Amino acid sequence: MTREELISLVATLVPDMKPGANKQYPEVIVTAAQLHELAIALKKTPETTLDYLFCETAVDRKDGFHMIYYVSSSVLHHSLMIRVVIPDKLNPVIPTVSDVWRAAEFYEREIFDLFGIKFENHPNLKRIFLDDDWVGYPLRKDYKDTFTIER
Amino acid sequence: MEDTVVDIDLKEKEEYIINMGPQHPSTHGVLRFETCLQGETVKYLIPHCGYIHRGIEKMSESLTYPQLIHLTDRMDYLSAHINNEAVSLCVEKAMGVEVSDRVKYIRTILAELTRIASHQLWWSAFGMDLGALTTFFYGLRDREKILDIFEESTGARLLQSFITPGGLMYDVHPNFQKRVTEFVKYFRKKLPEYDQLLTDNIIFRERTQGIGYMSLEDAIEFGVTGPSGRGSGFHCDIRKIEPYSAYPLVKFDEITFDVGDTYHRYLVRMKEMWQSLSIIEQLIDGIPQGPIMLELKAIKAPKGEYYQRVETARGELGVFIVSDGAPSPARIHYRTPNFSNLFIINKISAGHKIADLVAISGSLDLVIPDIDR
Amino acid sequence: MESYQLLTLFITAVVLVGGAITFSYYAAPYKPGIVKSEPYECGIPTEGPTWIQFHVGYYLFAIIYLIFDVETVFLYPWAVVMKEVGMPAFIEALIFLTILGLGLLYAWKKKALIWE
Amino acid sequence: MGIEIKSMAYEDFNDNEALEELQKSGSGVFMSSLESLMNWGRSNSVWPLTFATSCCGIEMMATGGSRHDFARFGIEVYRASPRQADVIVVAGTIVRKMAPVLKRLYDQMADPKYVIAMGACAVSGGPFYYNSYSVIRGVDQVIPVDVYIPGCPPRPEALLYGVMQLQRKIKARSSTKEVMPEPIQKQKETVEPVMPISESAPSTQATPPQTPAP
Repeated sequence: MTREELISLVATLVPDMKPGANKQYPEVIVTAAQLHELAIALKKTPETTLDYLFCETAVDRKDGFHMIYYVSSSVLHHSLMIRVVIPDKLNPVIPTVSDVWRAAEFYEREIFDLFGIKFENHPNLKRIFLDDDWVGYPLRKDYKDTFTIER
Repeated sequence: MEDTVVDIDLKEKEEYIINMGPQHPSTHGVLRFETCLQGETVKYLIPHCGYIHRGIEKMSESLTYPQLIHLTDRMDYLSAHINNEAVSLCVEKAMGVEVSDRVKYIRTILAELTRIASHQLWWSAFGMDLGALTTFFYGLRDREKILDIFEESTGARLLQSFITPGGLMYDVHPNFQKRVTEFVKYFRKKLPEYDQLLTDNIIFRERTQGIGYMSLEDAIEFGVTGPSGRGSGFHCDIRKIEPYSAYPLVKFDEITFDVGDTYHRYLVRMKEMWQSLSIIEQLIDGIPQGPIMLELKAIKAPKGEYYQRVETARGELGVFIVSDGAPSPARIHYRTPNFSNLFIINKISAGHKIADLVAISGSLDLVIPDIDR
Repeated sequence: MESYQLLTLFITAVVLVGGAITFSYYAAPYKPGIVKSEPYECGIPTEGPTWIQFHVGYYLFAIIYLIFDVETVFLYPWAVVMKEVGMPAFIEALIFLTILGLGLLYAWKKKALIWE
Repeated sequence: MGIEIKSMAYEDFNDNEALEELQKSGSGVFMSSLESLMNWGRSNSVWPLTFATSCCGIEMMATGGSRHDFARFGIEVYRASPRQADVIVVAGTIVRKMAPVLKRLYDQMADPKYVIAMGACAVSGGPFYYNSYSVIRGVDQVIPVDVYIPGCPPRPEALLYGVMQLQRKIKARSSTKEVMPEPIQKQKETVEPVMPISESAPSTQATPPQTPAP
């Protein structure tokens, strides 16, 4: 499916979605509440079958955490980028998509480990890289510790 | 009346937890498998990583774009050129510039040479995992030939930092073309030796066939790409899906098998070496002349988000750059192949013996600093 | 003359082995430590007790293998002298083998060879 | 392929004066011929532990390969367990989560034991010295190091030269009588940053969590 068809199809699923500005992949911006059933719908509808989540990451912007999902179809070879903005930086929470794409379980553990974003009903939300008693979330812009030597 | 042996040992059936810990010959680095064993069979397995987490993504936020390549080739050090090529392509895509054909040819030849060198080292380590020490000497003997070519052109054997955003650090050595053709001719005679030594070896087949079955759905669900995913029929070769550099100009086929056991993940890599040799042969004689570095005032990515997918020796590497127009990225995320290839190991090795677990983790070809970044 | 050779052989064996052990006992630097005496498990403190009961099948397989391994060791010297001794040696070997065969049958019947 | 390793006579090897004085001035006790015989034996069969965390491990494997053969210098085989290893070649970056594991491995090695810090990451944190929140800047903060090998990754010949230096160091001191040097615990109170950071107090060096001394 081409870029416009994908965006229009998502528009039918999620009425108040806003198309994004990404030139490379068709981008859709949705809210955290609509994320989960959009994910299920995208995977189930035969025209899209977006069954391969190849990248899920978070970005610490001024207006909040941007959760970015890159999904692609292993059969039809088209991709889609979903963006969710979490304005609340003190206690960021977003529903998990690990039941839709199993790979998300570990991407989300890494995001929780380095950003501190909590994922609702995630099977095993623990730190994946750092020690469990580590204080703070390193990839946040306001992360400070005495161990790092800045240059 | 006669209590058979099987009834006596009801009490001894409980499991115990053994750490195939950070310092273990078969985890190829500092990765800890917390395996719950019952007797010799693995009940379940929890991989713990983070023993080599150096915080490269946080460091990259304070480095300029040309400095990034010195960290990316230390992530997956066995596909150093391909990692640097990924960052360079992403920055060039951000700046909207295009490198000359000469650079594209040289980048693709170096990438395929790196893929062969990486598969050679994987092959020697995989043989040693299963107890065959000879593969170590065969594999490293031929790999030294490639390292000599890298050293002559780029100055370093393993981590070259040669491909930079905007082109190449400097031009290749004058007899680069002669030595690469020499190597290809030499290696075409040596590769059948690898097959005689391991592929047709009945003990090796007994140890790897039917072990660690990974279904196609699992491969897609867990995002297992590269030779490990293609062993189960997952068509994920980025050189075919989103061709970059000189890949549109060459003809090669994507090796996939639908069986999905350890032996077929092994076969994918062996056949990929032949494909890499033919790619190099198609390119090596036609390297065009041209500038090797673009004249750019400053390497700065304009404001926006960019994503570049590249096929490394282990799978799909994605570089995601968020830039505010500053010389250093506001955020950079590396979608590394090993991170996704690792976590399926629990699903495919449950129920196997612990010796099979060593074969399965060897067939996944994990490089641990690529997992932890 | 015969006994002297045996005696010297025996003495040099004892001297060599004893000397090696005592020399290394005195020459090696001995620094015990708490962590050094703990079991080694890839650099991680072990979880739970390390002296745990294994499945009994391992022990049975090992013992049965040992019996027939020692049996073959006995057959080697027998094979060397069998030609000079002739028929009586052959019959003795048969008796020896049948006794051990009975042992195998007993283990088989007791299902010691079945891996659960 | 045109790269020969130039051989070096043993005599003109004394570019490292410190070791020479240590040998001439004697390590406080007359090194009996039995002592030097044992040191000769120990130095020529130093078995390393298979301990490689990142890229330097690949160069260590290449050194073990058939071209830059380690076994010519007595490093016959890589032992998998610290019980049977003499030297621990720290090849790669050590991060804060790995430091207690390395300390435990070092403690569980049988004496006499030696440490080679291979690569810039093990020597001083290497490319990850600045801006990394988890890399230990130098292995000598965790375990006492005998030989430092710079390079990122060091060439196999550099590793061989480092091993030769270790062998000379073993021969120069008697390891039975003298107590092994305690680890150089660099309790760095303040780290003098190369460039003064804007705010006044320089960042104190939080040493990694130490396992309790035995």
